[in-house]
Amino acid sequence: MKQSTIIWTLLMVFGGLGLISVQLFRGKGEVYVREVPVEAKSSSKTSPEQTYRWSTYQEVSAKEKDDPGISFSFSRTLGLWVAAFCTLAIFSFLYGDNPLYKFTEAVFVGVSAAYAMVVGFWTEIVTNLYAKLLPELARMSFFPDMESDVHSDLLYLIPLVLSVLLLWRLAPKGNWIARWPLAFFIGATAGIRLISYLETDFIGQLQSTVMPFIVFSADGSMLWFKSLKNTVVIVGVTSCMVYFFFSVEHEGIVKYISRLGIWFLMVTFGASFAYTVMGRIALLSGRLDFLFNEWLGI
Amino acid sequence: MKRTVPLLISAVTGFVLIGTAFIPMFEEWGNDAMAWFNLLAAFAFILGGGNLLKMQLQKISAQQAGWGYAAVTLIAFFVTLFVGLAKVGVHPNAKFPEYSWSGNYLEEGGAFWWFFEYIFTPLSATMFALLAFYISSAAFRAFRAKNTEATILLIIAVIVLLGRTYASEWLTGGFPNEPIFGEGGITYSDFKLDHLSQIIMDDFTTPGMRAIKIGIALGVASTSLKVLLGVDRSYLGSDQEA
Amino acid sequence: MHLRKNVVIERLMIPLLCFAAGMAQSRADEPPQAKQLAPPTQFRAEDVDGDAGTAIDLFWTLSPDDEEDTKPRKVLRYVISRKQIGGSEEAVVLESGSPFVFEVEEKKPEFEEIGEATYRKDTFRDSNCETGVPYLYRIQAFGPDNATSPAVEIKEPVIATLQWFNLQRSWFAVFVFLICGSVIVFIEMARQGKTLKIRKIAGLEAIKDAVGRATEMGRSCLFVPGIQDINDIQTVAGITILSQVAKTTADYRATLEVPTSRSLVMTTARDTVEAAYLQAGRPDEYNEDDIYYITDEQFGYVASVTGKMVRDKPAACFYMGAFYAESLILAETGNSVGAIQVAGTAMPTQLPFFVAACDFTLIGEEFFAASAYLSGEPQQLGSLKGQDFGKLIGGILLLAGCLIMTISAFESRGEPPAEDKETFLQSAQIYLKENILGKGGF
Amino acid sequence: MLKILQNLDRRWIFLTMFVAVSVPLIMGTTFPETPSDQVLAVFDAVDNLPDGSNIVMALDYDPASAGELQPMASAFTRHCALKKHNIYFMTLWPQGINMIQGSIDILNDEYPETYKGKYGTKYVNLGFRAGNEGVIKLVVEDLKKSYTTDIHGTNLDNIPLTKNLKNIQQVDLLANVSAGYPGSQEWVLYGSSPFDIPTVVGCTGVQAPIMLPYIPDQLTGILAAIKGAAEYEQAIINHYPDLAENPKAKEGLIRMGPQLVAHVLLISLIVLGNVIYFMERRQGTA
Repeated sequence: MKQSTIIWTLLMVFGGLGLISVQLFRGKGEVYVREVPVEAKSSSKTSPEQTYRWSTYQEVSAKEKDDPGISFSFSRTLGLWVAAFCTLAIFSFLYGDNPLYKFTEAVFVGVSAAYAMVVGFWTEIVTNLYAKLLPELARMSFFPDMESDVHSDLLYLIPLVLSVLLLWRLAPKGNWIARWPLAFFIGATAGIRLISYLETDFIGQLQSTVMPFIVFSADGSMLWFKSLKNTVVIVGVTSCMVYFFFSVEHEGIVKYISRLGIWFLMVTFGASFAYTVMGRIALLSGRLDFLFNEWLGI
Repeated sequence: MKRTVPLLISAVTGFVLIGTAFIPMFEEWGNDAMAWFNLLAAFAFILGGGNLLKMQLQKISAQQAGWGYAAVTLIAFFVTLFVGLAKVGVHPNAKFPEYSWSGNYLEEGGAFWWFFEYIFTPLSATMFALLAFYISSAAFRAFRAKNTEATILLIIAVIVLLGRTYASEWLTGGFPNEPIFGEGGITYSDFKLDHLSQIIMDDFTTPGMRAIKIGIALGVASTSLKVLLGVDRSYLGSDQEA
Repeated sequence: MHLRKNVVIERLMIPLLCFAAGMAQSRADEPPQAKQLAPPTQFRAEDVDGDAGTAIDLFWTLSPDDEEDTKPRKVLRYVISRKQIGGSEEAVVLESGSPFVFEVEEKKPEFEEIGEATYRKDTFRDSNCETGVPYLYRIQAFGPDNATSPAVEIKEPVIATLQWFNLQRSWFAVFVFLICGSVIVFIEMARQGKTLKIRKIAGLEAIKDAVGRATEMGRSCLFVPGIQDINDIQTVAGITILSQVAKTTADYRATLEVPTSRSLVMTTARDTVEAAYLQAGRPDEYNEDDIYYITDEQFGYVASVTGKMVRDKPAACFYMGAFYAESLILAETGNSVGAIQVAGTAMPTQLPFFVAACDFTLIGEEFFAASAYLSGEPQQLGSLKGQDFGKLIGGILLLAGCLIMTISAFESRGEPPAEDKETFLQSAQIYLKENILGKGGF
Repeated sequence: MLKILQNLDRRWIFLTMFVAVSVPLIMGTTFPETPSDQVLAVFDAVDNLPDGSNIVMALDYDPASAGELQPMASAFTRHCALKKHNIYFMTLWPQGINMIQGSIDILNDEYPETYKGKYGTKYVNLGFRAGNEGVIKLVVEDLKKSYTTDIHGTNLDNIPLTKNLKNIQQVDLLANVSAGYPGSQEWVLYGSSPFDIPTVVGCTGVQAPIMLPYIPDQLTGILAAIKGAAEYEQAIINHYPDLAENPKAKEGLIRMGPQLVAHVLLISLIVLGNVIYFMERRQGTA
């Protein structure tokens, strides 16, 4: 009980310090923007000349806040604080499950699902289906600069039908029909994967491994280091392949070769382990960098 | 009907696509199939969203524990969906200002952009950053040198972890660049931690990864074949006509 | 910013170019005048092999003015134009969308710009050709301030032809045929009742021991089938192993819990476990509620599973399927509650964590093999044999190739590389690398 | 003592980890890096191209892995900008759109004379397409089948850079920054390997061991994890010393400080954990 109190206190102190420092270094935790006016002329030739005006905003560093044309952005400042809140709320899970974490997690699930849907809608369904099937309507609504001689590609009715069948799964009845597009999906991936994996991972890896055990330099002397390297790679690949060979029992010489193979695999895993660890720490320092620099401005 | 047709569809699609890899004339077919495939993938997002909706609504209506959080999820979902689909706060394409829908849905300053930048980004990044903490705890409690294999793994991991930082310079920076014996080319500096970790990556990791890849490639090929031939039909589920 | 000098003495000036470049800058305020560049030479075109007759490759030798390190550059780019030649047949265009209107193009074919290559490049692929149409190509070098070279044309028109089979991939086709063929043959053999022998897989014993220990301690077993849906092949393999685990728990009368991350996986797992209990003769001990769906969301799922682990302290944990970042969290928590852990996955990035933190791990292909082994279906074993056959071919090719290369290295050691004479071994080695394993075709 | 360590609350370990990362981050310590051969291969691949070459920059990552990959993407962008290359941005990750925007901001803010207002002639943003490796298969063979418009909805035939681009086999280099699937491996499988497109990748530490076997035949060079990013930044700074003034160009270098302390902490934890483990075993058997 005692140590948890200490951790809690530390966290509180840290949070408190953060807020104080925000107060001390005015302008931190606030976002400033430069207004960039946009003036757009109507593109159509038939309608009378008309000009549309609006402004976009560019984020600038807090140093420039007193320059002309720079203003305080409420929405972005709020955003920065929301982001900081989300970060801290997720970190709070390290102390233990709590309502704050549960709340942010719930928000995360909702936002990410909607995000994926929105992106898929605009980039695929609108751009590659709607615009292909109904180019006239698409030009009038979303893509005014589409060329006018594009005709609707009726071939795209097929994926539309398949997609509708896929969505049938949500229906209470007859959702076995969703298996048809799924079968198309799975068949296509199976076919493409079979070819690409065999080409790149099977043939490709064999090709890069075929090399001489012993390497000579131009003047005919043997290059020990290079030869050793080559031999290690060839022996490594072969012994690992023996380990993965299931038709023979691991007895006699096979036992030793496969043992060597598993050691090679362990070295591989050790290195990959280290790289993963590095990656995770980099992510953490990225987040803390956000908290300290962008939000608190320490 | 419920099982034969899907089997037929997948077999035909798969074998046709295998064939087109070798026939330049029909390479376009594969491309067409891929373009459709992309569309199906986009529709699958809707499927995922629908599933989510169903689950959360069930939770709320049953007043299960934590149904309030389910409501939060739903609200977050619908608000994001609305601002994204309605392009809230997005300006039209500057070349065609009279088309009010022609803008980019993720335009900087738009509402959807705000959700992305200030909610989605920090949440997903922090989720992964948590793993750094779990690794530290696992390092203390779980990564044990139980047997030869685990010992090799941990030793290599330590070498690479040190070799990929400035620690290698501190610990082994003094190793001279002199050959150990003869003209063989192996020098003391090859045992500097950063060189050592590079050698491990180049010469020892490569064969291991290659063998794993060769194995997985064959595994994928034979599994794909099983699917296409209908030997493996688990993807069809076993709920009907088992 | 460019050099101005007489065309006649241009060639003589080349050695002085670098020096002159610096001098010329000081005179940059003089009015610019277009000047002639030396044209690229040996311009030729070739139909691309193994395509659908839509591409033509162009090759040329760089203009003598296009030099490696000259600054400022005299040649900036090569502009390539194309002309279609032929009778009126090609000029008939069928208007798509209106099948009854034919429109005859009256336009006389002229050179049209089709693309450009930057300096120091000597190839270009025109992939917008029509099959069977003869084309003429023209190339021209462009420099700064509108400096151009005389245009060079190819002499003979070139035609892009359609190949019915991509010959570059013919050896690859042989491999695909061999590997797929062997898988099919072995599956067929298994169907006809031929017994196929597969070696023992070590991790499988560990499963039994773990369940046994859980029974002794009176605690439950936990099975995690990964976080992917049922269409992922690893999930399928995991479910097959689950069936075996369930049989063992039924035998030992231990409790088995299966939390899943996908609803479809839950349905499948329920069917599988129920069938296993039935087979073990204890259908009454099967409890459907022990197999339940949590959430699709990765971290939500993990948080819930680890929470359960901390509370229930299972004596044995099995992780069999497709895992991502959560592998570490699961293995760490399992370790902290003192469970025996057996894992199996083909995710290369997650294997290290399982190997380091679990008592036993089925690695990559081993995981699939274990599931085939346990499924008891002869067809599954057949496909495994097919894979072994693939590995055998691969291994033989690999070792043979390495040996040939080694011997040929010995043979030609110390000799200066002969340009035109290849020894038998050298050509064998090149054939192996470039044709059999490469894109050379037969 | 052993008892305490055995039952140590893991929150203490979390706390040490937090301190180990945050203190060097706040201090801003950097260490000199020496670019390795692999990183130099990447540097050369970009640097040896003639100025104004065409480069596809495929940024396949999301904010979750930006901590590790953003320095690489920024370094690629800066290096290309210094060489005045034409850049085609694209992504296979929905969230990648904003990652691309980050790079475009660098182009506009730091290299205005080359890029500002030159959308379509010096750089183009193709945006995102769903479909994973399917998109790669399409863009390497027929770009316009997958991308009919750029991110602003402008038809590709109306953009100078893409007008004559049939597919991305025609570009001079493919630079990919990737956090997983779909990413580097798919670009190699479906792009660089079958069509011999020169490719360099920057990837997370997790992917690095998977990508290494593709070097040098299917892949020109690789930046692995934050260390790769730091070395690449150093390589660029070595060649273009002006960049040393820009603190943003040293993002990766600054991140190496926390990395060092955290690695040392982890190693000590592993060692300590194992010491306890062996002591327990001895007690158990004795």
